[in-house]
Amino acid sequence: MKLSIKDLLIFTLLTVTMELALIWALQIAPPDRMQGDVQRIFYFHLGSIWPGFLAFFYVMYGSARYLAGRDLHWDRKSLASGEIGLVFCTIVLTTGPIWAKPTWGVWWSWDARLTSTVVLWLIFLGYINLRHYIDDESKRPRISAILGIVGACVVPFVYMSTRLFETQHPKPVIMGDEDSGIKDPNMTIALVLAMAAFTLLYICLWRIAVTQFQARDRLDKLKTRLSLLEDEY
Amino acid sequence: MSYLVAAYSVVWVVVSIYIFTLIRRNRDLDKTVETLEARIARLESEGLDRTE
Amino acid sequence: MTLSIQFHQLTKQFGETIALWRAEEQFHPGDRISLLGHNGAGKSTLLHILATLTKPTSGTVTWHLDGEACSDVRRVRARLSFLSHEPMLYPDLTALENLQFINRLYRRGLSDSELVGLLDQVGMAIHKDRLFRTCSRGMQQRISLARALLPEPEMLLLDEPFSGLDGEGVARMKDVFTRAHTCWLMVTHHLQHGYELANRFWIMNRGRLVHSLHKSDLSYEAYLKLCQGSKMEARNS
Amino acid sequence: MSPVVSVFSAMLHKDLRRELRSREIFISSFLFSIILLTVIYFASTSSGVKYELMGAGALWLCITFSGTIGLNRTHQSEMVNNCYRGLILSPADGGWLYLAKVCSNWLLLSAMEVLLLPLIALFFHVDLLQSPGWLALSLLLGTGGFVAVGTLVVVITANTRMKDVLFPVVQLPLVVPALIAGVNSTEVALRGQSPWNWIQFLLALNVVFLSVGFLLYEFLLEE
Repeated sequence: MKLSIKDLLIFTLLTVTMELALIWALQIAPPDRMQGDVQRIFYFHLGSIWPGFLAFFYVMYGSARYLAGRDLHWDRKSLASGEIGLVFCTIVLTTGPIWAKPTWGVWWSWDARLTSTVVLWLIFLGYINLRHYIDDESKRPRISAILGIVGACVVPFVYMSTRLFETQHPKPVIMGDEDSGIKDPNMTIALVLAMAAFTLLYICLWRIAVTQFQARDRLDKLKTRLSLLEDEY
Repeated sequence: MSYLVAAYSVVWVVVSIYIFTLIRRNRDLDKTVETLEARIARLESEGLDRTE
Repeated sequence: MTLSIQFHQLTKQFGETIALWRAEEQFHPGDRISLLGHNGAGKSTLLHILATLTKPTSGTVTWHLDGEACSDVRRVRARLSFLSHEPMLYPDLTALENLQFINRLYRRGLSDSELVGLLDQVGMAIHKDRLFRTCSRGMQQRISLARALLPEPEMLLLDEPFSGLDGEGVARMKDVFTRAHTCWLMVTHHLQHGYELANRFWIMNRGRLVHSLHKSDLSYEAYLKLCQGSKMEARNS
Repeated sequence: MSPVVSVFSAMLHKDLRRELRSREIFISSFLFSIILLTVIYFASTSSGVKYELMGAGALWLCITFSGTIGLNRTHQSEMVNNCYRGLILSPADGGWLYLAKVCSNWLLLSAMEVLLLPLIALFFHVDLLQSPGWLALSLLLGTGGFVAVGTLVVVITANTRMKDVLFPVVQLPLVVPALIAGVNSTEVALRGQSPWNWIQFLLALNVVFLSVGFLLYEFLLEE
């Protein structure tokens, strides 16, 4: 896979922001008054939710573009974006309980954000898996594009419904909610850096996955042309 | 403190799992390239016998 | 209203297998074409593409209504009828109820008596209030023929219509197909009917439209030899 | 407007006539719900959850599962004799076919709910007439949201290999917002207050998914 300059640029930018985010999150940002150092998990827990959103809305955009122009390229892009969105969702779902245990004393609490991330995770697991069960290759992009759009449309409603549910049934006493403690400027910088680092990671992984899908498509084309040639002989 | 380390390592584990799937796909691509090359080689040898 | 179809470099691929490869032909009003070829030659694929059921991987199909090209697929579908061994009718409804549904779906506005008249044409008027699933195979095929004739299509697309029919059923089918100014494209394995009813022949072999001939310049023996030819190649591929 | 209305009424008429004649979907969903209610009772007593308060949750659990079964059955009966291909080949506009199918599924599910409500009142000692207007509204809108997504997804998974298994797996996460809103608005309605915020949410949900379905159904009408 020849690396174009753009890839190199993004890659260096990624490593730089990753380093900065790590330094900021671990050293510079002050520990939270109530939860101590454990609160630092929060930086990239929230940091990785943002690219997850980005990924799922890109799936909608890519699927809509595919349905409009029937260009396979768009289908590959939304598939790659869906996969990486799933990766970030898994990160949120795994770091969430690790962070909830010390702060709320329980591995899992049906907190609005965690529940909606679970639903998100299931929706896009369904989107990715549906493809393996569609036998007819010409139908596969069209069908999963429709599921991609519907899935992405559900996302805002999932978040709204869990938040509406939470405002109506206020949680029993929680030790410190994540907004506890005044937002020290360093904290916000660490958060923004973490978000930027994860978004760049998303872009980097996405570009690799898309180029890989395209390579596979080119190979398939070669295969059919070859089988045509073999028919001639 | 150990939770912090655990959380960070989990992030890298998840990301590396995805990177491994990418690498595995790359290996599949290389395999198909090899099969294609084999088929082309066979075709060329077949073509040569015919033209001789 | 006349309907003609033109397709250019029509290709359909299912993954690596090529079902249809760069087919190029025209269908003019008044044509009665038999589409022949070995199993898996791509006959049904071509039929499905022309029936607006599936989109080709590449190449173009243009339908001409009264001469001018029509891109609105719905207007084309109103002028086409598809008949295959799957009757496309609801088992829990009676024959008449099924036709009433199709009548309103195609907005033909026929009265019940006209629908019964249509059933009578295929000899099924007496069974009009019988649940579709209780009808025999031959009766179902005839009711689905009535369904195909209901929208008075310009063109019938037939996918092995004679399969599973008794003598009388075949006779009914044949007199509908040979009725004045009905034109159709029929996929069939029944070489004898294929030759007898059609005035043009398309012969396919391994996804390619290899022969396109008129009945005038093709005797029955030559026709049989050609069909045998395409069948031979199928066996050793 | 008349061509569209005739297609819409043709589809609706056909679906309802088919269902009234075979009644298979209705019976299977209704009986399934009764069994579900008894299981819920045993689950709640052993777990010490206050049984009477679970009325709304139980009702919606029955609606979800019998709805999923019903949707799967209605689409499969459409695939018999390949009637779905008949719909593809008809000159009818895809969006209106979608709305007709949503409407018929919605009527079937609502009819089933009407039968289920007295059972819920009986089992959970719930007074249905506290605020019947809000209750009816929340049930109807919630079923609308559920069916709008379900009718689209059942066609999506119909193209796959293990469609019976895949349909619930793909559909249920997509209907979670409709279910959360449905359960909560029913619960508030059963208590007699007015669940206005949930009703607004459900309205928005219905509008969005009916229009998304209306636009996307075209692309499913292909073989």
